[in-house]
Amino acid sequence: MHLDQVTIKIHQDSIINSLSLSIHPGEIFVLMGPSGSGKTTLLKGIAGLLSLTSGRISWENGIGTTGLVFQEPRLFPHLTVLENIAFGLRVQGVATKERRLQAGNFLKSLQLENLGNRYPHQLSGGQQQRVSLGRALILNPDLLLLDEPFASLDTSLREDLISWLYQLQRRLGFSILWVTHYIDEALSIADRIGIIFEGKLQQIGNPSEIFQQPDSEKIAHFLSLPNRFSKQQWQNWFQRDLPLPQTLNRGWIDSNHLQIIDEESQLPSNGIKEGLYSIISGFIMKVKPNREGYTLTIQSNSETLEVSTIGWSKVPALQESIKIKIMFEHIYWYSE
Amino acid sequence: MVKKPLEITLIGILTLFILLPFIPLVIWSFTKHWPWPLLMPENWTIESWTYLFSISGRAFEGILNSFIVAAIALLGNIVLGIPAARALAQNEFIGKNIVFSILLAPLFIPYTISIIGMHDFALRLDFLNDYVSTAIAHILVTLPYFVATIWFQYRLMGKKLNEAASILGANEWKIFLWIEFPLLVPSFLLGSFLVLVVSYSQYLPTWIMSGGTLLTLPLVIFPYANSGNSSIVSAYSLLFFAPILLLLIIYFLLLRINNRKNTNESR
Amino acid sequence: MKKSRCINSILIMLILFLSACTSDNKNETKPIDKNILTSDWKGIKDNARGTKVNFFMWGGDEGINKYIDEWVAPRLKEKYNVELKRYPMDATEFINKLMTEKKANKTSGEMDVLWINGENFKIAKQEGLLLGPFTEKLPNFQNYVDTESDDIKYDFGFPIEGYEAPWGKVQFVFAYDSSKMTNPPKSISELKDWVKKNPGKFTYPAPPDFTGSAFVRHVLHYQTENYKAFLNDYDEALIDNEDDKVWKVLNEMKPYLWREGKSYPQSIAQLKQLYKNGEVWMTMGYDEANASNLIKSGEFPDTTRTFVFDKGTLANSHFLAIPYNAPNANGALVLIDYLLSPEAQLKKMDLEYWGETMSLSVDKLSDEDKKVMESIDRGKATLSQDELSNHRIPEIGAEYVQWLERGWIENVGKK
Amino acid sequence: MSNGLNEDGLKMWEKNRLRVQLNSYKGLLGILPALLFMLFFFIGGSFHALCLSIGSSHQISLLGEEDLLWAYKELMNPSFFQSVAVSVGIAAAVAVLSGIIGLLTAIFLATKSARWKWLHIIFQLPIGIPHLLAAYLLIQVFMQSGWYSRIAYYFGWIDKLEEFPVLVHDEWGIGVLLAYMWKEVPFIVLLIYPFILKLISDWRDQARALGSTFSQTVRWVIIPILLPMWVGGMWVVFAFTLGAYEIPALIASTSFRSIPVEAFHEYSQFGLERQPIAIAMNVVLAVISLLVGSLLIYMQMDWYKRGRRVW
Repeated sequence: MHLDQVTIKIHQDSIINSLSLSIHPGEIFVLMGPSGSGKTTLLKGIAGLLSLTSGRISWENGIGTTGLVFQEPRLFPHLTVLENIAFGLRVQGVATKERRLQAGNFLKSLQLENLGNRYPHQLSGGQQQRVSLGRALILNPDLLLLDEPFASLDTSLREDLISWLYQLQRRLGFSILWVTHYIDEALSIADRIGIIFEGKLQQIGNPSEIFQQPDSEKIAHFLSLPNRFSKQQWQNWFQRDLPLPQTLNRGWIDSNHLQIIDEESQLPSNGIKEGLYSIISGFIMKVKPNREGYTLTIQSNSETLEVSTIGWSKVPALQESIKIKIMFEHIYWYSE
Repeated sequence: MVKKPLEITLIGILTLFILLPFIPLVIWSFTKHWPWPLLMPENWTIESWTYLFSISGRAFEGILNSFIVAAIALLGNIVLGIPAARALAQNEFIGKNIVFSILLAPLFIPYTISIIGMHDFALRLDFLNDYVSTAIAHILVTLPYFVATIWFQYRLMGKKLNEAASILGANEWKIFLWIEFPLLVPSFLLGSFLVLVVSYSQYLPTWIMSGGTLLTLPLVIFPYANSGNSSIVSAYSLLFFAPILLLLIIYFLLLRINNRKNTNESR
Repeated sequence: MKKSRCINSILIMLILFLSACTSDNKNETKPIDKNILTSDWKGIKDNARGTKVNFFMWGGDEGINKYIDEWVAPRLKEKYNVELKRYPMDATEFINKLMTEKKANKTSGEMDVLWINGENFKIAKQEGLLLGPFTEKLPNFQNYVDTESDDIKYDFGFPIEGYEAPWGKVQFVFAYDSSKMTNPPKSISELKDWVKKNPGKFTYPAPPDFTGSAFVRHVLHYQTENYKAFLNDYDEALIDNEDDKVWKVLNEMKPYLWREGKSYPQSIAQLKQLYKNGEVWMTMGYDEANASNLIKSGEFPDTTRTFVFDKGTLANSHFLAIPYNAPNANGALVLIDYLLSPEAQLKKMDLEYWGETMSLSVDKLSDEDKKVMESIDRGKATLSQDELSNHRIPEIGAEYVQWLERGWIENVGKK
Repeated sequence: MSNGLNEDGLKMWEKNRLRVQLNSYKGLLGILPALLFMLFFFIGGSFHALCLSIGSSHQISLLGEEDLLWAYKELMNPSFFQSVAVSVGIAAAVAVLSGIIGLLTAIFLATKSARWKWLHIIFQLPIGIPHLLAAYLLIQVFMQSGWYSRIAYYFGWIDKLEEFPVLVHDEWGIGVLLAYMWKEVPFIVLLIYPFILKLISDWRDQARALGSTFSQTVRWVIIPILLPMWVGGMWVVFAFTLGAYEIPALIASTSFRSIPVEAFHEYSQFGLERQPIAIAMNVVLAVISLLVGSLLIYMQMDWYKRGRRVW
């Protein structure tokens, strides 16, 4: 599917500004952006719920079909699960018997075999969302549009559903345009990620590109990348000019790549060629446990850094002085 | 839906169906003689209107009385209806359906029967002021509309805001005044509009409760409705209609003001 | 907590209210002065001074309303210092109201004077809803009313015995548009012929409408040989023998009536409307001056004239009565007496307000009043007094009337 | 010390629990005034009327013995049953027709933008007009010598007023139907418009995303969800039409005998001793309305029992 210079205005306000985008068959494209950036509007525009003010949508095979799933399941309360799933078939004029059969079969792939005669309010949230997905998928859409579909579910259920949907998608081969604000969700499934601000696509790339080379500080900020500092600051720490192109004037480093150096231990000199590094000192402001160990907030002069440690055995103490080693090669550079 | 032009035509016919009967009404009120097939009468006169506002016509007395009764009825509806609607919307209890059906009964059962039975009450309530006893009968007729409208809004609102406010330490009154009432405004306006209008057009209950001595507008008008004097009846009908139009406009204005305030707040 | 207090107080009020309802509240109303019927006229007049009297009457005619509100009320205030308030209400309605009050033993009501006749009077008198014989108290009744004539002694065949005072007399007349027809029919059979020649141009209101019911009685009068028998006590066998003839004539006419007799106007108001719009060429009414009145106000075409049948048309009187629980019986007596004064009656006869025939006896009037009476213009469509009084037939008993009304619905209306 | 805190905490917890209980109890108390009011006046009034229709002191039957149900026995004749059929028929016709037209109108209005707001006001106009005046208004335009007939003459469609179709006082109750529609279509619109508005905003996108046209959305989603409200509204219209006499009394043809008109005649024209008959007729109407209502409620309960929940 190709969007070509699409603009959508609602009450004279431009929500989407001449946006162009292609989604390849079988691809999962994750769209991220702050609230109010026009994600939902774009989905509705693609689904045909909103008319395009200008621009056009084209498909590889002439006319494409879409399915749209919202954050809330929005199941028809007066219809059973089976009837909900068969709704789209009913619209297409499939005969009652035939569509009951199809919907019944489809229930199996949704793992809802026994719930066909239930009413929506008798289902759990995850089940409801699965029905909602099934309702869209039974129509074999070329492109499935998901508007934060699992946002209101708990983490484990969300992960289950994501992997279930991922497998389903790989099997059936439809493409997905997936709006989410969960970074982990995006990373786990996205073939490509797009970042949208104020109705404009800011950056498109595969997940690693997006994280390694955010196009701007705004994107970096949106992705909440840790330890973002200006080139100037880095140069202060390294106390030398860094060999970088002019355009890359900011850098970030993952908290896992910052290494805490114990007072006692000597710098490792085990023969492996060390790259450029810098050691800065500061003291611990805050300690936050995470899955791997602790995340520490370190104050160094006027800057704060985030550092992760591995292992739980040693509990860092607040106000403790500390030294951190920064490897130049682990810094990702981007432009403001 | 149907094809657009057809849709517009049907709505157009319906609109004319509702609107057009008012035109001859206006014409009739300004003429005494208007035989078929004249589209417009030959002679015009304002006699009917002068009669309306003469001592005999009692136009002002009727309007005034109607509004006093309607206002008391509205007050009664507020006092009785809002707590009832609130309780019905926010609580689950045994026999709730029965209670609800009793409150709505006058809507679903022709109330002529009850009004006949009220003849006797009317006498017992003689010590009450005519305005009050009439308003009681009007409350009976209007309460179901009011309760239903308010109830619906309470249902839409849910209990969450309430709980939030109560956790923040607001007492029941404050919850009602600060949280619920502002949200109730649209349905409160609709309910009040219905109460005023329905009360305003009641004949039988007014007649029975006041013994015919409280001359509200319908009591002034109805004797003429069977007199065959088209001109007078038309003039009275228009007079009757004017306050309703006014109320309707006020209702829409208030609604609009309320909406604007809300959208401003949310921005 | 405040809220619960509020609810509590509402509850307490309601309970008080309920208990008040169930307890007897007789002491709330003061019993009226029963001596009124024995006190003398001067005392009555003095007692009435400064009081307010409630006059309950049919309110569908602007002329009559104006007569009461604009002519009678100011003069009553000036002469007797009695305030008059008119309440528009149909007779059946206030009789029903009175009935309920009687059952509840309500000793002080709201109504002082009632405008009634016929069936309603009969019920009121039989059920004890009226104050008592009072007409002989009234100076104007004594001086100007022919107390011995049948239409003063009987109301639809029911003895009056002083329970109501005659306010006016009306006679049934037919009205027609002289620009559309010249020779109006003079009997039921002529009417039948005319109707056949001019299909769709005549109809009558469906009984139990008062006027329609009266029209049916004219058919009875025309068909029966012993009309006089109907003036006496009710005898079902009598009417059982005669009614078929009545239905026969009406059903013969039916196909040639307006709307082929499939439907009738529901009231005299609708018949007048049809006449005004020109759908029918004739109308009728229990008021000989009504046509003139409507010509004057511009509602009827100028060419409208009235006629009576050769064998006559029905005439009756209408009356004023005082309910048993009138809160101001003194005022009521004063008002009734004033309404029976030559001054008020002559004004009533004037087309300016009403135009209706007096209930007073012309012979008893002073010469001056007689002159005034002769000078009154009763309108071009009103027949002369002589022509009217020479073509009068009395009303039959109220039970027969009801019997005919119900019979018409069964035998003519539903067919 | 920690023990004391615990006790305090328990007390707090207990107090809070009590308060919650008290609150819900207090909430229920709010119904009482309205409920007592209705019980006392409406149910009380109806009951009183029922008593009047059963044991009337007026009636001493010809045999000299008190016959409690005489008024009802009097009603047991084919003519009355025919009238019942006519009344129920016209009430049902009015309810269903104004229900359908009102629904379509409400949908139309709900899908139109603010530019059509004035239509709303027009559709609310008849609500405040009493039925008696409404009947009068419609007679003035629809009768054969009425205004529409004059317009038809003016345009040369008819030459004589007899050529104008009989719409008032007609055999089939068309006039009655028209007059009721004039009153009740706006009522239905007023009643269901807010629901329709909400339902459309809730479901239109979802249904469209599944490919359904607007008409399919209305038929398969909006109407089924709206059904309880809509049917309820029609029931209100039915009950009202069943009991009201003004419009048939003015507009119906003489042979078109509906119960409220007959009851009104019995009540006001044929003498006091026949009033119990009038009341009995009204009781019959109330019972019919109640039966229809119970049927509807039963159907809805059944619906819920099968697991649907809409509101």
